Amino acid sequence: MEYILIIISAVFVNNILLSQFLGICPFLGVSNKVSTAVGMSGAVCFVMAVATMLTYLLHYFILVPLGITFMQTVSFIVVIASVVQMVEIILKKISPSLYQALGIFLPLITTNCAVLGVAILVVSKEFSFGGEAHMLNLVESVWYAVSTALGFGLAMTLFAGLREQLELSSVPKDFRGVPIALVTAGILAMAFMGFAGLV
Amino acid sequence: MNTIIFTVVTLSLLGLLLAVVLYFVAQKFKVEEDPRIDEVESCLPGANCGGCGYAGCRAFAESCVKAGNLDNNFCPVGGNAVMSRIAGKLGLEVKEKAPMVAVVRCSGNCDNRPKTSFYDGYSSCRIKASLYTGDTGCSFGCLSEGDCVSACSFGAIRMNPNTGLPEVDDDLCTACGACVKACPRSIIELRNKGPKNRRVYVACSSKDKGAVARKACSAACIGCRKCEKACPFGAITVENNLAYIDFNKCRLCRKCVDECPTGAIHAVNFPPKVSRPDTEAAATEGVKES
Amino acid sequence: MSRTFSKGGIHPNDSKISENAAIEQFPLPETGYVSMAQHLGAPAEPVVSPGDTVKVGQLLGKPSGFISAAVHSPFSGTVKSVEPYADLAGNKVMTVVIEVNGDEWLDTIDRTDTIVREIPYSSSEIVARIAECGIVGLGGATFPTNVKLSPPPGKKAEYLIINGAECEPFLTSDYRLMLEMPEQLLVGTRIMMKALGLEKAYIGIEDNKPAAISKLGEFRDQYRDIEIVPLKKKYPQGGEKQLIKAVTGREVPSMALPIDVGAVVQNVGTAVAVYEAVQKNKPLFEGIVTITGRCLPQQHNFRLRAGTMISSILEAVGGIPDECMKIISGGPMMGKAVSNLSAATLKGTSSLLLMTEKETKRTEESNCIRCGKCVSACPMGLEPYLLNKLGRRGMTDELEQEHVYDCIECGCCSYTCPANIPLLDVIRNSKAAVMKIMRSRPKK
Amino acid sequence: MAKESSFKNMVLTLTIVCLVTSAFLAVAYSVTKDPIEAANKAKINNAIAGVLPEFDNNPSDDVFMVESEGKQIKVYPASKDGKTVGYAVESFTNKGFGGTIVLMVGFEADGKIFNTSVISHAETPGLGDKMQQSKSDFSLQFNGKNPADFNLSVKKDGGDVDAITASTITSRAFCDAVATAYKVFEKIKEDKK
Amino acid sequence: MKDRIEHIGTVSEINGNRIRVLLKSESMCSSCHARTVCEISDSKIKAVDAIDRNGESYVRGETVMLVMKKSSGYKAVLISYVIPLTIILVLLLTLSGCGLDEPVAALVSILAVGMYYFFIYLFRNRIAGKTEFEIRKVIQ
Amino acid sequence: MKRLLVSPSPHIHGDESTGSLMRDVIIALSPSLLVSIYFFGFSAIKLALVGALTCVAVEYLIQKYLMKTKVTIGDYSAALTGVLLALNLPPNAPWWIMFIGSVVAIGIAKMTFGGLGQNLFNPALVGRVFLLISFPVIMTDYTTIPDSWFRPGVDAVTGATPLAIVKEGLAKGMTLTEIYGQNDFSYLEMLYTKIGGSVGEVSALALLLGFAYLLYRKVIKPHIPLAIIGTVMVFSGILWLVNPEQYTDPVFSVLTGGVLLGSIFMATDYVTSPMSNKGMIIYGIGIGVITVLIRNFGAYPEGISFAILIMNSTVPLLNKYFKPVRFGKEVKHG
Amino acid sequence: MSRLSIITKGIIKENPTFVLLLGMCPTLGTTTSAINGMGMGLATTAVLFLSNMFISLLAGLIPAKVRIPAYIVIIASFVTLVQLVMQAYMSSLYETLGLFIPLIVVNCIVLGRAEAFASKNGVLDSGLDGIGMGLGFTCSLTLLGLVREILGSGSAFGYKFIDGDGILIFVLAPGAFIALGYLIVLFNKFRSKVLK
Ligand SMILES: Cc1cc2nc3c(=O)[nH]c(=O)nc-3n(C[C@H](O)[C@H](O)[C@H](O)COP(=O)(O)O)c2cc1C
Ligand SMILES: Cc1cc2nc3c(=O)[nH]c(=O)nc-3n(C[C@H](O)[C@H](O)[C@H](O)COP(=O)(O)O)c2cc1C
Ligand SMILES: Cc1cc2nc3c(=O)[nH]c(=O)nc-3n(C[C@H](O)[C@H](O)[C@H](O)COP(=O)(O)O)c2cc1C
Ligand SMILES: Cc1cc2nc3c(=O)[nH]c(=O)nc-3n(C[C@H](O)[C@H](O)[C@H](O)CO)c2cc1C
Ligand code: SF4
Ligand code: SF4
Ligand code: SF4
Ligand code: SF4
Ligand code: FES
Repeated sequence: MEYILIIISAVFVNNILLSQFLGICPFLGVSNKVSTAVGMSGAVCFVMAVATMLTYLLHYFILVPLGITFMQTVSFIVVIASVVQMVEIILKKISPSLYQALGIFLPLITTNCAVLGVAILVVSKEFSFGGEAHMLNLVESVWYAVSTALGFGLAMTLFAGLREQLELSSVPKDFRGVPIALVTAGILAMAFMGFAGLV
Repeated sequence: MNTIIFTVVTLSLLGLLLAVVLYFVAQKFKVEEDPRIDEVESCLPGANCGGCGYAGCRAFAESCVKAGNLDNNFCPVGGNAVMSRIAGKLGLEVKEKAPMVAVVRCSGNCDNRPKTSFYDGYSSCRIKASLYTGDTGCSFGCLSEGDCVSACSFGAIRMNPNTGLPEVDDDLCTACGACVKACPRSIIELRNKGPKNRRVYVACSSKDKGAVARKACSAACIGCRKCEKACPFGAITVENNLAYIDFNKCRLCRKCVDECPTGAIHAVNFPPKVSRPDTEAAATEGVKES
Repeated sequence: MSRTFSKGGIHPNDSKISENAAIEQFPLPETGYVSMAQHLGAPAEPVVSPGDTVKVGQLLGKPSGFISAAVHSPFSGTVKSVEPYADLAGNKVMTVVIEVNGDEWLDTIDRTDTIVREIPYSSSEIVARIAECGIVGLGGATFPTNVKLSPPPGKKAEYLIINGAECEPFLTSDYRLMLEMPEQLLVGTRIMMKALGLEKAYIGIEDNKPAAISKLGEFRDQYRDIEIVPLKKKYPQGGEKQLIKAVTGREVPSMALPIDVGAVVQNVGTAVAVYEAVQKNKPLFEGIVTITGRCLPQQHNFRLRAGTMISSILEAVGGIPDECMKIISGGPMMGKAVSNLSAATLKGTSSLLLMTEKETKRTEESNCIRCGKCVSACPMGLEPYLLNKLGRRGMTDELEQEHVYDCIECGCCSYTCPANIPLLDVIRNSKAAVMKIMRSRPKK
Repeated sequence: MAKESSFKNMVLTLTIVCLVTSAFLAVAYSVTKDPIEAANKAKINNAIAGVLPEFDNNPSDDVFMVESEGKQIKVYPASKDGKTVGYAVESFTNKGFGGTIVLMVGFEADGKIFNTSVISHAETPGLGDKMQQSKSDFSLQFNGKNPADFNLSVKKDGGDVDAITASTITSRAFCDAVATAYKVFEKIKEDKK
Repeated sequence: MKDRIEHIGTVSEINGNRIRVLLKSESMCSSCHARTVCEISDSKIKAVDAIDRNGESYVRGETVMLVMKKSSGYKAVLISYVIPLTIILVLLLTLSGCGLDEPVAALVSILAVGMYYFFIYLFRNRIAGKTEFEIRKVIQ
Repeated sequence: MKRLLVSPSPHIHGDESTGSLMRDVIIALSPSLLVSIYFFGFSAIKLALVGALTCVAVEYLIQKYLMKTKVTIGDYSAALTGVLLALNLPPNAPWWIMFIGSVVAIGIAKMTFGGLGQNLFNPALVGRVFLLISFPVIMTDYTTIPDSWFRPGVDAVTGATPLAIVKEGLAKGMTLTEIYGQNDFSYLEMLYTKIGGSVGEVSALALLLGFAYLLYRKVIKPHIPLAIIGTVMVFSGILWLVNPEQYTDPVFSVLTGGVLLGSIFMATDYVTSPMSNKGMIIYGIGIGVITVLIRNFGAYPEGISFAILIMNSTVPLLNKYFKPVRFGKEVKHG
Repeated sequence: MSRLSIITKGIIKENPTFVLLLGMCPTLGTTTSAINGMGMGLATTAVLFLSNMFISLLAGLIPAKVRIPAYIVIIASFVTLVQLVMQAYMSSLYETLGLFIPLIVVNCIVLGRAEAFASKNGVLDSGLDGIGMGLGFTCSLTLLGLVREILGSGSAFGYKFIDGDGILIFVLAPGAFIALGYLIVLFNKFRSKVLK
């Protein structure tokens, strides 16, 4: 049950883009094609899961025992950057054609606010999903990261659809591009507020 | 003290990891982009209009860097100024290109060319052209729906509501040729801008026989060959009842202008002739009297 | 129960105000202008020169390719000139101009009224006679009929459908033809059945023409192999693909021809022309033309020689009324607006429709409100609103993805759009652009 | 300008950069360690001081945990001149509109609520956050009440608490947290006996 | 709306019908001023090998269009990200459900993903067939 | 020679126009409007007038002075948005709430996107949700002050909406039987009168009358409303069967909380609903499911406004993946 | 470029928020009030200033391939420094800004300036550039915060000037997006006027 609540919370109620404001740059930048948005969310899920898992281990099995949790920011960003790189190298090594297909299909997955933000969130904040507030354990953390990434993907996909339609309509000149995207995101966020209280 | 040691050790190890990873990245992604591409791109206007024949400004920049010479590359928008700047960046030479400009080869304004029907369809020259020969008697002239105007990304063409003909602004036109492609009647042509923007050209595209052309439009070229004979430099040829002035041969003597019985030859940006003061606004528009 | 097609369609007022005007013979003009491009495909090559004297039915132009048709003289007299003349859209086409002199026919043509029912010819003879007589489809596209009657190898016709739908408002020429020449139509149908090797044929007629249905029904006993199929009154019931769907239940696939589902569709006028060609040796040079319009005091259905100048026809019916602002050759949904009144009629001309400004002037377009009415109206299951938006942005790849090439240009979308968007104008243009790109692609 | 990108160079540079920055950070940490702790303590102490009558001990040194309905709850006893003047209970609830609300509830020795203060919350700004004293007088109504004879639920639900307009959820949660605190308080009383 | 993805690139090498094309990697940053920075995880130009099926001739430096079916893009994402993710999740859940230590479970799942990638490595040729690019002339 | 009109075919046009469609919707709304005027008197008239006038004025000003395009207030769409927004407010909402809502609806949700037909979200609902989030106190206060100059003749409808009462009661830990015991909800009353709620919700019958008119005039297709109502019935019916003391029964669920107003007049807005029949049905099901979810498990007592807005955001995707069936199956072409 | 223009260009001409559209997350996430926006802006400015100076100092010593990672480590360290200092001396502001302080690391402005400016310019200029950009960022965040605060709670810099609440939505997530959208449009209109 808790896992279901985590996913509902992360996808609908506390959507990372629409209510937490993390990862806005790719949201505004990459979201003009539905296919890219869908593909990207698959990749982001994986990266977030792996990054969260590693930073979680780093936090609880190195930083906490050594008493150097203040190094969180530095060490997390280093680990995340390495992970993203490593995945790409591995992919490139094992199947160049796969790698090419990905590269042409997806824009770059960079370490943005979302990945770092979720990694920090799960080790620094207590969550309560129905029951008592507590620090998430490893599985919950990874699950939370994946759910967050799914929420990211949902918002991105909806938004990409909306923007594809905007492409075909005549938005006033001053508003074209980012401004109308922001207004749209605002209304979407407004609609998503309807999910408030579901968890 | 412990904290300090732990901190240093942990982060150094992580740094090591990152370094190793990045080393392999560097190995794998050998292809490095020539930094000059960025430099060249920064010189370009950034209009991404495709006038150069490439998909965008960056593609053009790449091609300039890769080709090693600038012989086949020219940015019509930036013109010679930009090309010489690029040449400077790359240590190459450019051949100066004579600047060009779009000219409208039709003089069928509302007075010259009476309307014969009312067009009531979607305002598009292409659609109108595919429906019929247009709302005037001339089946070669401008259709006045302004496809060229919307094709121009520089705002260099606008429709003159009084004449129903498009007008090109010499200063804004970059000779990108978009309007040439857009016009279903092939009325617009890129010509040398000419010294001080002066140029002489036949402002008509009608290949109809003289009488037919004349009937449809009083300013039509009737293919009488008077200009051909008058030109001392052999710049004019008449084919299919239509005269054409080769801008490489034309020396701007304007002998043909006075010769043309219908005023189809336009000479623009010349100072007004003293002998005969122009009644029309010819000082800017050109000499059009018969 | 009347049958119909399943998707889309509209119900404009059918306005058949000329349905009770019996067919009259239109008087001969003084000069005839016989175009060499009266059919779909390559124009015919003139075989006469100025000064030649010609008789009615004599060959003026011979076909110049596989898809092309012969042109015969509708008049007797002297050839004045062979030169380009402006057609009704102003485009110049090669035209044989004839100084009309009397009405002398070739003797080979059987001019009697007797109905010849026997069909002594073989399939290939029939097709050859049809080709010789320059028969083209009279349903609008003027496609050479002999080509349609010779299915390509490997394809077999299973259904012959005679198109008597006449779903366009105002038009009544097919209706009058069915009323006044029913048996010629039925024999013509049999000829085509024989050409195609079929035992059965269908005549589809919209149920707003009960008189035609019952008239043809009178011959049910003699022509048991020809079934009359009443169709619901719904535009574009007469569209080839819609008609096939209504009669056979089969859908012609995208990019395919009717013959790919075993169907051949011919207009009723074509059937009569085939009868006259095969049984009476009469080439196609005249047809039934409806002259109609609410602004006209009198409605007419004329038997009219192709090559008669439009202005002279209009003079004969009392001149163009002042309030008339548009003249359409064909119906109000698919017909072409006439810009040049000195153009002449063609074999395929079925009507001249005179409309007032109020009836026809377009209203200024406003924003698409995405009401989906065009989507519901499109008989091809396309999304006109989307094609319009893509078309205006020149997005040819997406247009192809959206099957713009399936559009049959029926105009239901433009008719129905509450925002008065000229959807079809844009779609037609996009369709042409996309088809051009598709054709230029290397074949695999 | 930069050095050549050889493997050795890269590893060396990055390691050195890490070494130096981490050393620098570690020093910075040692310097700020105490002030940060002090700041954290001060926050608790301020909250305690705000919700209790005057005292002279250091409650955060005497903190102890009490279990109530499965929740582990911190209690800070306050005394003056060696006599207990009250308890600050750091209570929380998950029933808030935005999740957890952490409250510091100060009880006088007789069980009367002296004052409350919100330690952390995620309620909606402009609505639920009115439970903070800086935003509205809502929480003042608890002061001086003894939950023994003051029904800790909102009036809509038949209690004695005036809810914040349009924020009944928050108000209920607030009552819930106070009630939890009171139960803890009662438990302490019981144990004391 | 399109069911394929298109990229414009330049021909860099030709080997029979294998044509290597250089692409400017498309990212949201291409218009961004901080572009140089964000592309940490990649260099700016990608080399892609495409097969020419139409038997047209290409020259070095020519601008061409690379076309890929959207579904191959999705397939690539599935193979390289979604399946490993599923492996991690399933293993983590079951192993920790069985009472294994968190770090052990994590290590096992990472190892499993490593194995998975190894399998892909073995099957790389088969995958290559599914994610091929088509090359097209650019009609100017 | 005579100068003729020349245009591509078709040469005739149907009688429907944007204006006539919008006018039909306003006509369809008039029974509800009349019933609410009967009950709420001046306040209902006031809201509808302020709404329509503000919307029209904002659209006019923006088109004339900011966008400098043709003014299209003549197509009634702005007025319709105003009236619909008014029908979505509590009857005693002050005029300035209506004013702000209209400015948001037209200014933000419609004109920013380019005006009629370009907007992605239902303007009236954006206005309503904006108000609901911004002024939750006013927007959930359904008590009506009896009108002094207008004699309603019937007891003024007062108090909270049935859904709010239910939600409140459940929060207190009461069972539905107890709640029903304290309040008198009868289906018959809900059907034609006395549904406590926003201006437009008073009479289900009046709304259904409007529905019939719209269907008769072929302004809308029945797919969306039926899908929504059906889904709400089925989904809430399942919940009801699981626990009748916790979840309201299907008929109650449909007759309360703006499901009818929303599904007939708001979810069917052309601009923000899918094009194909399949898309419409999925859209309707989505709205139904989200409505029931929000009602029963979320913070808000009423969910259809949010549900419609959320599903608005899926419309481009629905249009993309649920296309009308084309004539003839695609065959290979070269 | 004059020293003055290095500082001022960030405010209008190259405003990182409204013109370059960088760092959208903190822009949206921390501007519930003018003070919060300003706090976030100043924290970022501090990091920008320090990292710019340091990086321009070190730029010559770092091989190209590890440039970015080295910069990241340096920036992350300064962020941690700022974090520590804020925790120690401004703990309540630190708590309101929460997650967004560590996220300064991934703010494109910081890395962007390091790469585009600091690595190519002198220490003093780089420091000034950091301050300039930071100032621009701070101004925009304060402006956005102010707008949201005025509309959303009827107060400015904490000073309440109307009774009751404002239009609540502006202090919530949707209001952030909408207000920023309109501000960008207004700012760019204003900017093109000024630049002319
Ligand atoms: C290239 C071409 C080949 C055709 N071949 C055949 C054919 O073999 N059999 C046939 O029945 N119709 C054939 N048609 C005719 C079309 O199917 C159709 O009947 C004709 O275009 C008129 O249709 P419409 O009046 O509905 O526009 C062909 C048309 C074209 C353009
Ligand atoms: C929208 C549309 C409507 C049509 N309506 C008719 C019609 O009413 N009657 C008719 O004979 N042909 C009509 N046609 C033409 C038929 O599709 C078809 O081409 C014709 O019946 C073939 O016969 P033909 O070759 O003898 O002309 C229509 C075509 C289209 C595209
Ligand atoms: C955006 C938004 C945020 C809200 N935040 C809160 C909140 O923080 N606390 C709360 O009690 N109610 C909040 N509500 C209000 C509840 O949804 C709703 O009013 C609740 O059921 C209490 O209603 P009542 O106080 O009028 O009985 C919020 C509403 C909205 C629209
Ligand atoms: C059937 C129908 C329903 C409509 N519903 C709404 C609505 O719910 N809200 C609204 O603002 N406009 C509505 N309109 C009006 C119009 O579509 C609306 O102003 C556009 O969304 C503005 O672009 C409706 C129009 C029609 C024809
Ligand atoms: S006028 Fe024609 S050639 Fe000149 S810039 Fe415009 S489109 Fe290009
Ligand atoms: S010049 Fe050509 S494109 Fe321009 S308005 Fe005339 S016909 Fe149209
Ligand atoms: S004209 Fe084309 S798009 Fe329009 S309804 Fe007919 S088939 Fe459909
Ligand atoms: S009928 Fe007109 S307004 Fe309606 S969707 Fe189609 S194009 Fe748009
Ligand atoms: S600031 Fe760019 S993703 Fe957050």
